[in-house]
Amino acid sequence: MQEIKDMICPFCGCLCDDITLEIEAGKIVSTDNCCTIGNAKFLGKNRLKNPIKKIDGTWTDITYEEAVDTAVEMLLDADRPLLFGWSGTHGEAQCVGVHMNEILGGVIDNTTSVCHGPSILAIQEVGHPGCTLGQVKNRADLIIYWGCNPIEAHPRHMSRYTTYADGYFLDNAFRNRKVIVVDVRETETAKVADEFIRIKPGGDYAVLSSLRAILRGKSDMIPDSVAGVSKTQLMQVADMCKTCSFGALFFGVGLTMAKGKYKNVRNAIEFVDDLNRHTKFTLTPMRGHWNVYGANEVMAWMTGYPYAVDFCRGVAFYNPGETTAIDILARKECDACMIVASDPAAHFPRACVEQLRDIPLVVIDPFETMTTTIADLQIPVAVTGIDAEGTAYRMDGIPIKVKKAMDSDYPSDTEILTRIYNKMLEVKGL
Amino acid sequence: MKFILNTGRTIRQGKFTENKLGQGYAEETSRCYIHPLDLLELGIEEGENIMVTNVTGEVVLVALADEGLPKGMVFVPYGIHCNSVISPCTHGTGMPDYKIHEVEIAPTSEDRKTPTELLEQLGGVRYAGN
Amino acid sequence: MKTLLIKNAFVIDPIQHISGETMDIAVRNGKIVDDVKNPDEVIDAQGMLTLPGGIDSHTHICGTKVNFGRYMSPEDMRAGRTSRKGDMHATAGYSVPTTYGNSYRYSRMGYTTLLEGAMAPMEARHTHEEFRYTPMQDCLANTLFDGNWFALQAIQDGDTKRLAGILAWYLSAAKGFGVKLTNPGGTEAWGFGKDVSCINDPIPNFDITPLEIIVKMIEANEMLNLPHSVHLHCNNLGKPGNYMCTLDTYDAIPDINDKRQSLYSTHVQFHSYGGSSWNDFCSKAEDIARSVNDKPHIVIDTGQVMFGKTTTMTADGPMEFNLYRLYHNKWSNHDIEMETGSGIIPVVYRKKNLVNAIMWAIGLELALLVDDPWRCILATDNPNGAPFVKYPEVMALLMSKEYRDKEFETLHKSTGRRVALPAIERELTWDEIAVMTRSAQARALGLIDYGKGYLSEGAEADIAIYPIDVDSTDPARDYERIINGFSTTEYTIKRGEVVCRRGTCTLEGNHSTYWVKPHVSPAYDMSKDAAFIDGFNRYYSIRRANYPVGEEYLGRNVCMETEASI
Amino acid sequence: MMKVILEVKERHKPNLPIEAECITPKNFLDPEREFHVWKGNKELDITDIFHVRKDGTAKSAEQVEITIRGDSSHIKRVGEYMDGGKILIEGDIGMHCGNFMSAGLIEINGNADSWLGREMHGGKILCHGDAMDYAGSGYRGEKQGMRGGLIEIMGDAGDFAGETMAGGEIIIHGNAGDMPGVDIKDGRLTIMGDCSRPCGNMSGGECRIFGTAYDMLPTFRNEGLTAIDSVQITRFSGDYMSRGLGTIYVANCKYMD
Repeated sequence: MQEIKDMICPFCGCLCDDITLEIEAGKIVSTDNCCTIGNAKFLGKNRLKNPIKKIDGTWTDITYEEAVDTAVEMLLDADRPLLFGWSGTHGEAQCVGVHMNEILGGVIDNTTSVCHGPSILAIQEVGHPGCTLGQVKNRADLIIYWGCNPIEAHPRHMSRYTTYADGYFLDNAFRNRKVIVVDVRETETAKVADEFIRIKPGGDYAVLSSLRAILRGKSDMIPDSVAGVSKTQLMQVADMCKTCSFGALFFGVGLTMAKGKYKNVRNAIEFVDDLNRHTKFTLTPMRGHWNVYGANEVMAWMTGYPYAVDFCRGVAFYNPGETTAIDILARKECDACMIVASDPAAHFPRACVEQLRDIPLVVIDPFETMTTTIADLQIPVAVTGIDAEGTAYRMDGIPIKVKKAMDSDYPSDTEILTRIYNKMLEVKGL
Repeated sequence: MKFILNTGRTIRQGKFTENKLGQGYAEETSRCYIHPLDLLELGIEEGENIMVTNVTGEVVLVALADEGLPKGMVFVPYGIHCNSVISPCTHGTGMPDYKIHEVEIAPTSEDRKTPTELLEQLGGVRYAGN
Repeated sequence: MKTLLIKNAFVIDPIQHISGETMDIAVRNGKIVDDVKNPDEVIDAQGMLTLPGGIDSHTHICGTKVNFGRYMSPEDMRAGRTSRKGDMHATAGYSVPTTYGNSYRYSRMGYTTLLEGAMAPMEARHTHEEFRYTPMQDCLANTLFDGNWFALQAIQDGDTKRLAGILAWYLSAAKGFGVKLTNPGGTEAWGFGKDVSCINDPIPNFDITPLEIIVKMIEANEMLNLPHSVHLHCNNLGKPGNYMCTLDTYDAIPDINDKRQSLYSTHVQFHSYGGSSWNDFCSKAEDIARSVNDKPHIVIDTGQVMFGKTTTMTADGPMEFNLYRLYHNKWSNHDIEMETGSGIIPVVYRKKNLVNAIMWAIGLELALLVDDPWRCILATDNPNGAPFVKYPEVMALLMSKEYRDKEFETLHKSTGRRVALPAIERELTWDEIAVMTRSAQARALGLIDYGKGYLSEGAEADIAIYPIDVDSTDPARDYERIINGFSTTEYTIKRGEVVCRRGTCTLEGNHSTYWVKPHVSPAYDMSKDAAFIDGFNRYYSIRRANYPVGEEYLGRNVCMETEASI
Repeated sequence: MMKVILEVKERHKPNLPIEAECITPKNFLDPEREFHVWKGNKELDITDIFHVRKDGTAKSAEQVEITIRGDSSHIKRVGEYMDGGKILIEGDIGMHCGNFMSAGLIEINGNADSWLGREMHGGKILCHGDAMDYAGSGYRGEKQGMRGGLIEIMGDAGDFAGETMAGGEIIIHGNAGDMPGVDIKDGRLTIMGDCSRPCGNMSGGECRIFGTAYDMLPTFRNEGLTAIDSVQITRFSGDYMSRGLGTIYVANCKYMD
């Protein structure tokens, strides 16, 4: 039995780095400090043993070499290939993906587009007053969770960084910090809040506008009720925000997926900007995948844009809504696709899944996923955080090296993508 | 009856993500949470199946009560089930309306499908090896 | 191994006291040697100005803040887009280009070494990741300590040796190069939305002042025998009347290193402002230059502003918030727990804006009024004052009074009453420009011992060959030729290989990262200090074990080991 | 006069977008010019995609009239940077039609896809069908969208019509979707039908809604009744969450309370 401490959990954007793993005979047998989800990830089974290829509707086992050749052929044949996923792998692999896309002339998008893509669009309009999570832990006396449900999606967020985390200026966090939850339904997180604000679906923008107007001294014009929230409660919340010494607003896909999308987030950002004229206030998107933020970082320094980058014409073009995976698939614009470390068949609208089914589709993933069933080729790889290592970025932009707990015979994402990339260079004579 | 469909993450859905073709995930993502008063109005009991329909498609789910929801809203965990009724329209933002879709809900005697069955319906093929 | 002979080069190499001699340069294995027989490659540099590779000692090109500038600015990426061609990867962006964009553009201007001006140690890994994709230059990173809790605590306790031990641990852990202070104390105050106005303000939560931070950091820096001095971004940046704060800071700087300066004061243009508000805003460059002239232990860089669009980014979070309140454009802020802050906003500097015009003049005044070019470095604080691609224009302005006057004519009419520039006759010489763009940097950063900044035997073969015939060019008149000539080298040579030819780069840059590792006695080794480890794991949001950047991030890795006196 | 007829050929992959910003009247003045279009990552000659017929001669863009025939619903960027002359599209047109246009006329008999007249400066776009999202809008991260000219949509518009509009005029004869005129700074946006949540964060300009504004934002102040073209209409000022220097005229409105 071997015990490894300070391991990093590759599940959500919290990137908890205090995990203890127990390893016996080359297998992880138990975890400590993990949440339920992280524990399940570390103890995951059912890895695909070798590359598989669908021939006449039947899966056949093939070698890695055949798999690489097939992938190269499928992608080089296309007029508008789409390379999607990336948030479930490490940064080094993402870099290879960008280089590959340069010579393919394809579109490279990451799962941001169905997560916090709208938050990025908003940030591109008005910026982002943020901070690292430790800053919140040590200083914040007011926490707002807006349209997010950390208890179910980021289970250790509240204990590591907010509600239950003692910090330098708060030695009894639970008593000294106020927590406000804003949501359309009373979630598990809402149940532990000091204040729950229930908004009607689609009402976030109006509520944020009202709060901003109150901050500007225009409370006289606010009606008695805005999108299900009473004026009394709005006044009270505005006051709590103005008088705290450090407020931190966390928001989730409740804002990005609702009506108005990024304009909701823009309004939240400007609300926080306004609050900084009164006190200290920051805002942080609750990023979902463990390295989705890393995908944004890598693509920003490599291409100039954080997601949805179209290289069809050689130079990078960016226009979410046009160059995002959902739109490209729904409009049937692409004619081949590679999915890396993501499972769109589980998460995309059915119409998009149908298009994925109808075009050549390569999947790079350790497990048999839903997307496997509609793919033409799958190449299994090592799992970053278990038998592969690499860099990831936490939801607040902190880069962390995700370590491996053991060796295996599986190639890492970086290794397999580099093989595919090198083969492409060879075929294209570059 | 008309409802607003809201979809999202749950801890159980998260726990089963590395084994999405297994029973646990199938069970979790085919649940539809409804306010108890809405269940009454629909004339169904918790645990009975419902048919969720809109212009995009239809899907059979099991109804469960949740008092945390407002009346008129249902909640379904992320997964292939709810995506049968999610439109791919993004309004030019890249993001579908995962949080706000109008759906029609009625009792049904049809059975829920597993993710594998839904995928097979789409033409998907499971790998028999391993 | 590979050999190269550059024949007939017209060389200016101030470190070697070579001022325009025609000579041959021989290279073997990436180093300059006495001579080579049967060279693999011969370059005829007849009639071409040949200088050591350019060094930028204060630029923002890699890391969290720079990348957030890219992330938030798709509009900036509409310019400067190129596709993959030959060995060059695709690029995009103007004021915050992609890493390849930065690297290729610097390379075509003959720059071979870049110092990233501000790296938060907690996010160091990110900076090093981007260095890896900046292939044409050697990179170094200044490491931020302005609001470091352990450091501030040691200063409060009056324990300078412990302070030095803390700096040593962080520098090694972050793979950093120098000690950077950005608005010392101000970034900690910004943690609760406050700021400090100058060096004697008390810092909230710590019973010390910015002045104590600056002085103690200088002492600790020298205890570690680091190649570079403390690198300071003074308090109160960008505010009318702040020159007094700058002068007071300079007056308090001890002279404690006889090999080089004791303080590197950066982007001084932004700290040389007179007036009591924007209405009576004026230049105080003369006062600042006089102070610098009197203090041989201070080196400055100018922080020149040039007109047009750019993006400002700094660890000085409160300053960026003030700028946001002025411009109402988009604003990003990123506080880093226990360490520092940062902010970003896009700006446009306009000729017809009086304040902007004065800022432009101040930068030039500093460069012309500081007597010793070895102590006044040319930089725009890229991209804060302007994107670095404007350097050739800055050089031309400094070499030609005629060009300055012509530009001055196009500015806001009241500029003349607020600045001293029109009366300054000085025109910098070729040698002075060479000093201010490479030699002075090599000396100030302590890189001469590492073979940088000169062209004699034993030096790194980092060489810039410009298509400028010095004998037939009068810089005072032919300023267009200066601009064009310094914009694109005929050859840029990095470690003995041609990496850029007339603007086209090859990917054989073979970049390396320079970082320092001070050796301290066990008593000051923080990796064994229980109080440090306990405080770390209690207040940081990541474990101490996961904090240090491993050497696998560094590519070619030049560890600069020093023996500390503690 | 020069008449150019471009007829879209049948395509093997009909949904693959074609980028054809070369299609502007001015470009046809040069008889030597080569016309390239992009099909995904392949650069093609225009004749690979269109049957091209050119009749007559012209000395200026104003004398050139281009007609696009066939299924042009996936042809993007037609009329980008157009500065004079006329383009007539007989069917539907793809995204980014008339981007950055400064003069001339684009007439679309069918529907237009998203980003119609993005960052337009002048000239006129007349769309007889519907326009998708972001008609007359700006680009990601930019402060200003449409700055001049006229976009007239006879059918409905999608979401975010006139987003960050900073000048010019948009007239929508049918309904508009969600958030028309969001972040509008200047110019005039007229919606003859209904819409929802108009003009959030408005800091200038004018919006007129002759139908019903659903989910009207609470941060606009009711300034009383007035009349436009003898229609009784309520004037609002706002948006008071920011500086509040814009004006909305609304015939009917409903709040989400």
